[in-house]
Amino acid sequence: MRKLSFGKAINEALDQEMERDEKVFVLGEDVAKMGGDFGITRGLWKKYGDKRVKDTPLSEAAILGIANGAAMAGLRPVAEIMFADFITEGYDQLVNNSAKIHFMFNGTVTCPLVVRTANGAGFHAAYHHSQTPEAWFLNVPGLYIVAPSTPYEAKGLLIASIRDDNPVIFLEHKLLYEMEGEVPEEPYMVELGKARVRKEGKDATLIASQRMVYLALEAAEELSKEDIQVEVIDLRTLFPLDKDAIFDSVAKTGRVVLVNEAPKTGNYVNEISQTINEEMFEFLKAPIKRVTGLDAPTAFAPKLEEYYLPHKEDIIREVKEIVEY
Amino acid sequence: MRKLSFGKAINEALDQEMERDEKVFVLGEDVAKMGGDFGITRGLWKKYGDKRVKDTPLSEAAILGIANGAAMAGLRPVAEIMFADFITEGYDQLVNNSAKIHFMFNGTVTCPLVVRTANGAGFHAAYHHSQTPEAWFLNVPGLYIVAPSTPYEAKGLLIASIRDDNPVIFLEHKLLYEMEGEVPEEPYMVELGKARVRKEGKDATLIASQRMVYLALEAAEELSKEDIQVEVIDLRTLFPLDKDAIFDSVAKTGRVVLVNEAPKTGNYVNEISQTINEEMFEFLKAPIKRVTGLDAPTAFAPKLEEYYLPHKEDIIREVKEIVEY
Amino acid sequence: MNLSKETLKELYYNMVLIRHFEEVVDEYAKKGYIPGFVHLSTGQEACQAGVMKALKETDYKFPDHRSHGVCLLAGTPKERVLAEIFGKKTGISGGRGGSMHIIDIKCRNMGFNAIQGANLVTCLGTAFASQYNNTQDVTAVFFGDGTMGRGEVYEGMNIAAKWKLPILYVLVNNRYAISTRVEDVHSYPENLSDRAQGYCIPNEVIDGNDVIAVYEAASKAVKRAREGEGPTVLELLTYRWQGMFSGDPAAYRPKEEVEIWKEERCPIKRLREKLVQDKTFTTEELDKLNKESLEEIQGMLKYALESPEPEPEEAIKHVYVGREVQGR
Amino acid sequence: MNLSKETLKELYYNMVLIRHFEEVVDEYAKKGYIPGFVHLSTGQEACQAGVMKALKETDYKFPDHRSHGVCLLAGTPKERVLAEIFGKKTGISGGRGGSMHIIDIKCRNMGFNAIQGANLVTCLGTAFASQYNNTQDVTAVFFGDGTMGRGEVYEGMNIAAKWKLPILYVLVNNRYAISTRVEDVHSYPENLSDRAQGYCIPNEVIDGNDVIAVYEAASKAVKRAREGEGPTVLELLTYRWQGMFSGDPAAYRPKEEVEIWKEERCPIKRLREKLVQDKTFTTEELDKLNKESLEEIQGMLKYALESPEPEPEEAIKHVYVGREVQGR
Ligand SMILES: Cc1ncc(C[n+]2csc(CCOP(=O)(O)OP(=O)(O)O)c2C)c(N)n1
Ligand SMILES: Cc1ncc(C[n+]2csc(CCOP(=O)(O)OP(=O)(O)O)c2C)c(N)n1
Ligand SMILES: [Mg+2]
Ligand SMILES: [Mg+2]
Repeated sequence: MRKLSFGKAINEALDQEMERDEKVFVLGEDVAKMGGDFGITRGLWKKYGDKRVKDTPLSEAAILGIANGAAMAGLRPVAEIMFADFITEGYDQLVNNSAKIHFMFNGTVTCPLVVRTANGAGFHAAYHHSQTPEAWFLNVPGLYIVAPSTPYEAKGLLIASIRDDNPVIFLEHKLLYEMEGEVPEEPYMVELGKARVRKEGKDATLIASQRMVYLALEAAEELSKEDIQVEVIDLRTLFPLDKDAIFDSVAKTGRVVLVNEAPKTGNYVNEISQTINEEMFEFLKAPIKRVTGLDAPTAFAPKLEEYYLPHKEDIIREVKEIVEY
Repeated sequence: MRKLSFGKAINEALDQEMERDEKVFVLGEDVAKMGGDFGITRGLWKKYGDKRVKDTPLSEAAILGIANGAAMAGLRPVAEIMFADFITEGYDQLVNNSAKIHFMFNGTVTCPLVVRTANGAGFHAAYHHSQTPEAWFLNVPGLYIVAPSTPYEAKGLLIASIRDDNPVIFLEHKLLYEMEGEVPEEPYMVELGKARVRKEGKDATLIASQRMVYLALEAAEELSKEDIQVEVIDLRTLFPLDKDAIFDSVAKTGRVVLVNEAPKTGNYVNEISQTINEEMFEFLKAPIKRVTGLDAPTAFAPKLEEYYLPHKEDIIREVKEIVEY
Repeated sequence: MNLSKETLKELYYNMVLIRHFEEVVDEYAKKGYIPGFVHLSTGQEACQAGVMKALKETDYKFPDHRSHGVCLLAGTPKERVLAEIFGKKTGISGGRGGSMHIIDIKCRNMGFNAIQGANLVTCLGTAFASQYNNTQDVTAVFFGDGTMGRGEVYEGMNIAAKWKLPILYVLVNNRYAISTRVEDVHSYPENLSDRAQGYCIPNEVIDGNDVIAVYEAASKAVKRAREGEGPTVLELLTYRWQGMFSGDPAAYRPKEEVEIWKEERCPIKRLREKLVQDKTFTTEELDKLNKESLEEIQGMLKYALESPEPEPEEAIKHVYVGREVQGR
Repeated sequence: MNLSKETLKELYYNMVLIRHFEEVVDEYAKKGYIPGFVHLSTGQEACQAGVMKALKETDYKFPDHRSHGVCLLAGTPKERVLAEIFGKKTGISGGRGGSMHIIDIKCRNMGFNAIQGANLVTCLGTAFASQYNNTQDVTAVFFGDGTMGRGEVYEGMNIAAKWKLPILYVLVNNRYAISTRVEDVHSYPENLSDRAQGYCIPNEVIDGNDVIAVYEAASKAVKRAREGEGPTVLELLTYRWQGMFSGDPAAYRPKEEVEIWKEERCPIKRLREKLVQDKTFTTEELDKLNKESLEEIQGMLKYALESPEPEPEEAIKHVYVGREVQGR
């Protein structure tokens, strides 16, 4: 099958959805003429023009405000927030509007918007260009959170997100943009709320998303040499959580390591841990472990950043610990 | 001992700290002439004048920006954000500045500010005046989060927060403001990061904060009639977490119910659950349970709001379930 | 503009209706029938009645927290507005929103936001949609002098002007945020709304207690917007008779100031005197309208009082589209 | 103002120093020695040198992302600025911040923020502290035309004006945010900074490539601020020679435009010609300064290149005061 980069897969999803549905439009800083800071919206402005590809001023609150208002009025905005760190400047629009609009209108209005944003460390860009924000939004009912790890899923999940009537925060890990993978040419959807088993195994379950999926796969590979068979689950959608996929695996392995690159305390994965605990306690053979970023801002120098980020070795260590528990 | 309301205890803490240290000043919407929307800063403006009690415009980002800048310049600001829901409008200042300033300056600058804000439901004020925000800040290294449940602790923790060199988010539950309790007249500190056992028990541990402590105590009371002895821990500081107090109790009971009034998914208490799991798994005799608000915005009508909020009965049910597990 | 008798009657009636409505809300809030707190617009009736008369049902309205009158005149069955304030099942959003969140998509009342300033960027989106769909609908957003402190106002104005969005900014300058007077916390040239000039948005300062002036200015601005000429800021000078919320003693402002506004600048008295003087209506005719409005409100009140409370389980409906939330 | 020979020399030298500094940064970024991305201020040297000359060490400085020159002239040992950009242990914040987060509390360089606009409210706090402590220190905040889109600018100006805070707003209008030209995304009367008038803050529009004009205007504004007369906005018209960041092909702007600014409006060439014409310095003297600055930079470069990388464990130091964070 044809190969495409992660970034190009997203671009194709946007293009095909704009083609399909006149209500879909794109807005954000530098998304038009320049095609976005990461080049993801390249070509759309030429094809769809000023009306449907909108360069905004440097105004995150306004970008999200426009998206909310337009979504309530029946359009399907896809907003780009250049770096996830900047979403803090429009946090109110997401928390107090997007998440609550359908509820506040007692179900008579929907808010079908998608907020695409580049998250993640490893780019040597320091504390204001490296964060991973899912935990900031998880305690806010009303929002979906999607986080693909492959070009195939990037395209399919974005199309599904655009067509979904719930507001979706769509996380794109900046270190994955260049990754190549097979991507069908025609439009297709990857169902929201469904995880994917990336590798089967019986001894322990690794649950990860985005770039951490690859770290988990590498660790699993290495562990398999020592005859430890690890199952690797790629969440794909961070909310709603695919409990079935997780529970199936836990029922089999009884051992779990959760992986996420945001800081440890208050990490998103705590929700998974507590959910497993609540509903699958009897299956647990060992403590659920987490492998995460450290409890610090992401520093600039590569050595510092690397120390901050989770390592394959951390995963291997934790898996061994619970396998031997 | 002399009794004081929760609100007056906070007022006294502010007054005594301003008296003690010229660097302490208060700012926020309507905090001066009017003494704050909840009357907490009443009298301070008369006593300390325009210089040290600042009415600001309706500008949350600016309130927190001023606090950050002034703290970096050596002052000790105590900022009021009228309702915790409005903190979303200054989220960036807390996440990307307050939390990171000490780190960004490689330890050469501190950011000793306190952000006081009224949180919590039960006030019939609907989705934009009822939220409980600790989970929004827990995955942001650098911030302390304090949440007293009694007038005594309100005063002692606020004084400790003002004197601490870390930025502190200080949560005041609006339904506790009128509660009376014994409060010493002289200034004193309640140490940050220390929980308090409110009731001893051997069968299960209830962990709560703010108003939920009382729900937990009521549930414990009722359970004791059925001869289930529940230990109740009041966290007092939500970050840093008092692991020792929690682990001591878990070692004894092996059973835990976590209580918090924010929505369930992504709730703050997940961090406690995962921490216990990681370090005390061998002691666990049953799944850790959580009793929380529901996964919805807080609706207005009292019947709806009540349904949203955790009930004593929910706690009792969960405790029984794990005791019988 | 020469206003028809019918229009004048409507303006008068609507102001009286808002006045009586707010009095009933105040009374029942103080009696404990209304949960939470309510912000009353007594004294500001001309701003609401005047602007609303210039709008049509398909125009988007973003009322703020002190906008019962706007919601009342938007086209929603009025008793359902009051029922919402009472938190009843029959309220326009089933009692889930209350006073600060009265909405109605049918008549495009989007007034769902109690975070001051947030509407000032959200409103760009509906206006953008109208432009996108090439309809002639206008978006009207109501906000106060206090809210001019929020940055979203200016992020919004910049874009509204640049994109020529069909927006009517209704800056209700009632001289106070909560306890702070406009001149205590704002720095501005002659008028607060002059700031709009920094974005090339025309602003007009109007006696907000003169309903005819408000209506005329709003009509002109709405026409501009419909014709694709972009946004306008109307600054309406007025005063809230009550405190910040029903029950607020409002010790922060001088009694005499309140008296002047009540006695000498009442928007209703003012129109009434004019109508009688111009011989458009007789005192008796106007009294009759007063009475009618009282009756209409009694009907609403009965409806609100007799309506049932919502079922508890409603509290978790419609959080997501196509996804249920777990209850108790 | 009649500038001394010494001052003119310093202005010239500092501009040349910034120019060469940025060239070295560009070169080493492209060679892969510098992690991440860097924003260069080549072409904007007059804005930085001119304003910095008007400030003293105890004045607070809030540089933005395109402010290497500001950081270089703030008083920090210069080699530690370059070492920070290289992410070295000897960098002014130990390599943890890099190009966008060069700080130095000793000379009150607070330039820690890469969130555009955030500094515009944070800067209120240092200015407030100066006022509170009754020192005469001024706070200077640098920001671009693009950043004028953010609401915090206006929340900040309102308060700065109302409280008469000693702030110097340095609006560096280089005509572009990233790819968007100022007139593409902003609506404003004659000048972008005219918006300050909505807050009664005086604004002045200056040729930002004329270092003498910049220095004089900044000195005047700083004097005003020190004397308690409140903030001033200086809008400096300039141009960035490079793209958004080192390596950005900047296809969004016409080549001819870049050429005009480089050839006809170079701030260094301009001062140089004036100094020679006025016979303040000879070409030879100026060439010598050029050479000196190159040598100074070679020294910095050697320092930066030879400095060690930070120890990994530094990554978790100083998150909290008095509380350690768990490492790997
Ligand atoms: C973001 C935010 N901050 C603060 C408040 C609390 N608050 C509600 S109304 C109000 C004053 C609003 O003043 P103004 O805009 O003049 O409206 P008015 O009440 O005078 O009609 C304040 C501070 C809020 N609702 N939202
Ligand atoms: C809140 C926020 N939004 C977006 C960005 C990304 N960004 C960095 S610089 C920039 C353009 C800034 O333009 P301007 O203020 O004119 O400064 P210049 O780069 O021209 O010096 C943008 C959009 C950011 N850093 N912060
Ligand atoms: Mg007002
Ligand atoms: Mg620029």
